[in-house]
Amino acid sequence: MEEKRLVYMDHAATTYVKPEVLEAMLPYFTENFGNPSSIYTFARKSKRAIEDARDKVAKALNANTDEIFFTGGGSEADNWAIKGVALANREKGNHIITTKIEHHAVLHTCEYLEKRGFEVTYLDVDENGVVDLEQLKNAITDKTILISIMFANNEIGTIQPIAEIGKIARERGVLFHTDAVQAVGHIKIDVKEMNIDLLSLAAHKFYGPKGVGALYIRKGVKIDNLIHGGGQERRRRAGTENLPGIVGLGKAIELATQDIEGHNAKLITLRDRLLNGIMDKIPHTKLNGHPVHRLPGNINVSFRFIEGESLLLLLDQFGIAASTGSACSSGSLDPSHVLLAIGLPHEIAHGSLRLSLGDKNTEEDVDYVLSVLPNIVQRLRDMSPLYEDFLKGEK
Amino acid sequence: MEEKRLVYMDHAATTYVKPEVLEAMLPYFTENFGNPSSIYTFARKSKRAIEDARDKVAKALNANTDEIFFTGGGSEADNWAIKGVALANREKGNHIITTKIEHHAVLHTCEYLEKRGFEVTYLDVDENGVVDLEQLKNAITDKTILISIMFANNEIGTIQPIAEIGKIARERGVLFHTDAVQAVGHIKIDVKEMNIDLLSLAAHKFYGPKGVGALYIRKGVKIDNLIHGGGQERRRRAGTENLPGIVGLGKAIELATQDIEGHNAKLITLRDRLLNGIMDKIPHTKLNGHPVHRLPGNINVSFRFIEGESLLLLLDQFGIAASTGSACSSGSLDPSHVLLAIGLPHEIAHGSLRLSLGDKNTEEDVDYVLSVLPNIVQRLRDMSPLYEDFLKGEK
Amino acid sequence: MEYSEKVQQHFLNPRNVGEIPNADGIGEVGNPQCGDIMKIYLKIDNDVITDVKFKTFGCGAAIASSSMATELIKGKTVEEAWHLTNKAVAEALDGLPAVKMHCSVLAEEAIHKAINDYRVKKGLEPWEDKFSQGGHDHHHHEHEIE
Ligand SMILES: Cc1ncc(COP(=O)(O)O)c(C=O)c1O
Ligand SMILES: Cc1ncc(COP(=O)(O)O)c(C=O)c1O
Ligand code: FES
Ligand code: FES
Repeated sequence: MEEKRLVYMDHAATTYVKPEVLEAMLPYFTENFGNPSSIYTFARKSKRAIEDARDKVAKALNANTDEIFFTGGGSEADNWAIKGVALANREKGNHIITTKIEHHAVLHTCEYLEKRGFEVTYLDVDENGVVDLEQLKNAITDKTILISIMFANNEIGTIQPIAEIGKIARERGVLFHTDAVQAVGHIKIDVKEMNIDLLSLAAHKFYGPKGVGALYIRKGVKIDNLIHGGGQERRRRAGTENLPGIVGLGKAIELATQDIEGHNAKLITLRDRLLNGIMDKIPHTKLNGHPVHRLPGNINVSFRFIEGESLLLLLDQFGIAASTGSACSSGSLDPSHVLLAIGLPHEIAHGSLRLSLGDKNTEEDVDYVLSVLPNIVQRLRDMSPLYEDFLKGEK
Repeated sequence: MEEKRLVYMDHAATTYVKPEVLEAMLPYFTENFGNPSSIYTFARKSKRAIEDARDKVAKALNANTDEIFFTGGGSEADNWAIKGVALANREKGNHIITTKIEHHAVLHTCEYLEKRGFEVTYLDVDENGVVDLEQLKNAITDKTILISIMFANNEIGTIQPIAEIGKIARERGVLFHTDAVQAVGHIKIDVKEMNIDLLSLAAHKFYGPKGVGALYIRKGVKIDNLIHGGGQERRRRAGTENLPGIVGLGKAIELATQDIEGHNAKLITLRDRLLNGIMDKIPHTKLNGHPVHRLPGNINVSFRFIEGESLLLLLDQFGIAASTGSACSSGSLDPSHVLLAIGLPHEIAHGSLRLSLGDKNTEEDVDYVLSVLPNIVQRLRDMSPLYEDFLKGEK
Repeated sequence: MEYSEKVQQHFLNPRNVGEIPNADGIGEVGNPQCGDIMKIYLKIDNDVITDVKFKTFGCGAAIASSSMATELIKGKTVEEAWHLTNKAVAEALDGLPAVKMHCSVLAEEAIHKAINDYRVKKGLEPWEDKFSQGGHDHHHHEHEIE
């Protein structure tokens, strides 16, 4: 059987590992496998490889090397940042501010803390998915110990005014965490300039391996450990280090940040070709997320009258891998909390499609999607009673 | 420069990844990299690979497949088991029983819980490192919600009477967690027969990759999440799955458990050759840990009058990679809590050496160590004021 | 934690290991409990240290510090030897890891003790040093073995 053409446009879900990244990792599985904590010469290569990766991460964020702590992924970093700061600063206050559009790694952590005596304010966002800085300022009380606002949204791609938020937080003496899992490697980040106190990242969103991430913790931030045990990561995060994973993260962040602008220019051209094509060819389509301040690879659109899961399944028939905020695709009752937060009615949210482009996507990929998608949408609309009603209404 | 001979005898710290394991992992970095949660065909391979690995782990432990949850390592599994059970069962009681010789991933987690209102009993062990079942029984109160006792000790290799402990725990209606990080792949384990409710494991101790582990949670056990967020691992452990890592864990556990006995027979022969050689050639040497009920690859001995770090450094000069319980090797004041718990005086604990053998070690390796170690010990003794005093005392 | 080349040299080839049978001053410090004992023997002629030997039970840094410290005071006057600081020993070794600085303190302490032993034997007042008040400074870290 012939392999079907694959057009992967779900890079926001996860990326492949770049060959250079894998190559950098390979020696650390079978050859230089020594435990970085061991004192013999053989293990020194492991130690150095980890410190080298740490340097690379620090450099990419303009942080100090000793402010970078490796974790088992983005979710662990988010959990650690939020629970760690909350529990360590409990005597100062019990109030946390976040937004309605955070990733579940932040939202569910906050909900968990609510059950343990913390109070959480979930800020609204406007129709483009941007937080209101005035609402943020007004939400801060003397009990507020943490503001956690994501750098860029995983679904709609909206980028927040992080530097402004950082400034507000710093002025008010509140710690500021940002979930930058979607942003790192895609947007220029400077933790010092942006007054960021804690920042989460995950390698598999920028062509590094899955199962490894990092938390930046500004020096002086009070934070409890999430994983207790051995003295790794300067006693902050226990567990034998994921040596090849960390090496891969280091290599990947280096590659991803060496020319973000040049790289994004290409990606944005490609994305806009796809987006414009979709808007031109498919009527009753709405772009979700901010029209300008959005992730370079992200497209999120809602097609009226249809449902996202069936759309994905048909796209899959044509080898196109994408994602939706429809409830049906996750077996849950409600569509994406992000789409609801930007004010989409349920039925529009259900018809959403996220196409997230990446490094290997080509103009041919884009044109292929544009040759397939309109027909698929039409096919589903032709099946849809909502569309039927709409057509009848139009007459 | 010629590469120095390397005799790696620190497999209890970490193992290399077996080539077959790495080979099984490789397709999941750059090719089948799809996010297991995605619904398109391309990602189905990822989902299947994870479920296949889960099957393998379940089979190795005689658990059900849906009782296995992947984690970012052994420490995370320990933290999750203990904090998760403690917090979820808080209304039943606040008492936890563990031992004085647990790994820090368990000990420090328990200490953390003590600060949060839990009470912890740290059971003694006898001079061989075995817990006293009577003391255990007497420690159980109606407030006891968890017993956490390691399967086999990482330093001295002692194996606990896990089936007896499981029986006691089950009879008294207390949940039983065992840190089996050192045992899995090396000792036969049957969670059903042994009445184990929760069990931690880490792939890098049985020739799998670092940064991935698992927690077995018997069906029906009440446990909070440690890492909140997405719905992965049946909503129990959030975070995009470490796909290649999990595949590697599955392959490694399959290989390690397919013929444990045959494999151990070889390892024990080798180990005993080394141990007997050491005892024959080096006077004033004590074996630490149980003489019989110990991990097949583990040797832990104390050489009187000398200190372990300097011993390791000299061994390193000869390309021998080993480990010590001396305080000096970590810059701490006290030597290993395990060696103190079995009753060693500080200065004897300081002179400890752990040699942990693995699959690639040969008779030549053993004979090489035996040709080098006695001279090194003698050299250090000749420098030691304690040895001087001892010799003077003998006259 | 990594040792400098100098530390490794002195650890692998320690100078002045041994005893001096009829030493003019002997100083032993540390305690086996802490995993470190250092013993210094001095031969002193005309207030000049003509020979020095050591025995040490301890880590690589302790052995290298003993070796370096004994080298540094050999041929010096007692007064000069008294003023050798642990920092000077560490510097001569191209530095020690932070957690190992206390091992060099041991050397300073042992030399002081040996010198005072010599002074007392000669009927002189022992000199006062910062160690007379309390024990040497240990770093409190936990032990780690994977
Ligand atoms: C008995 C025991 N428990 C827990 C751990 C922690 O595992 P990891 O370092 O993979 O997190 C280890 C090894 O380091 C161990 O030997
Ligand atoms: C914004 C955001 N935060 C957190 C995460 C969680 O990262 P991981 O799945 O690597 O744990 C993701 C991705 O899944 C994400 O997109
Ligand atoms: S229509 Fe089937 S899940 Fe929504
Ligand atoms: S003698 Fe123990 S750390 Fe140096």
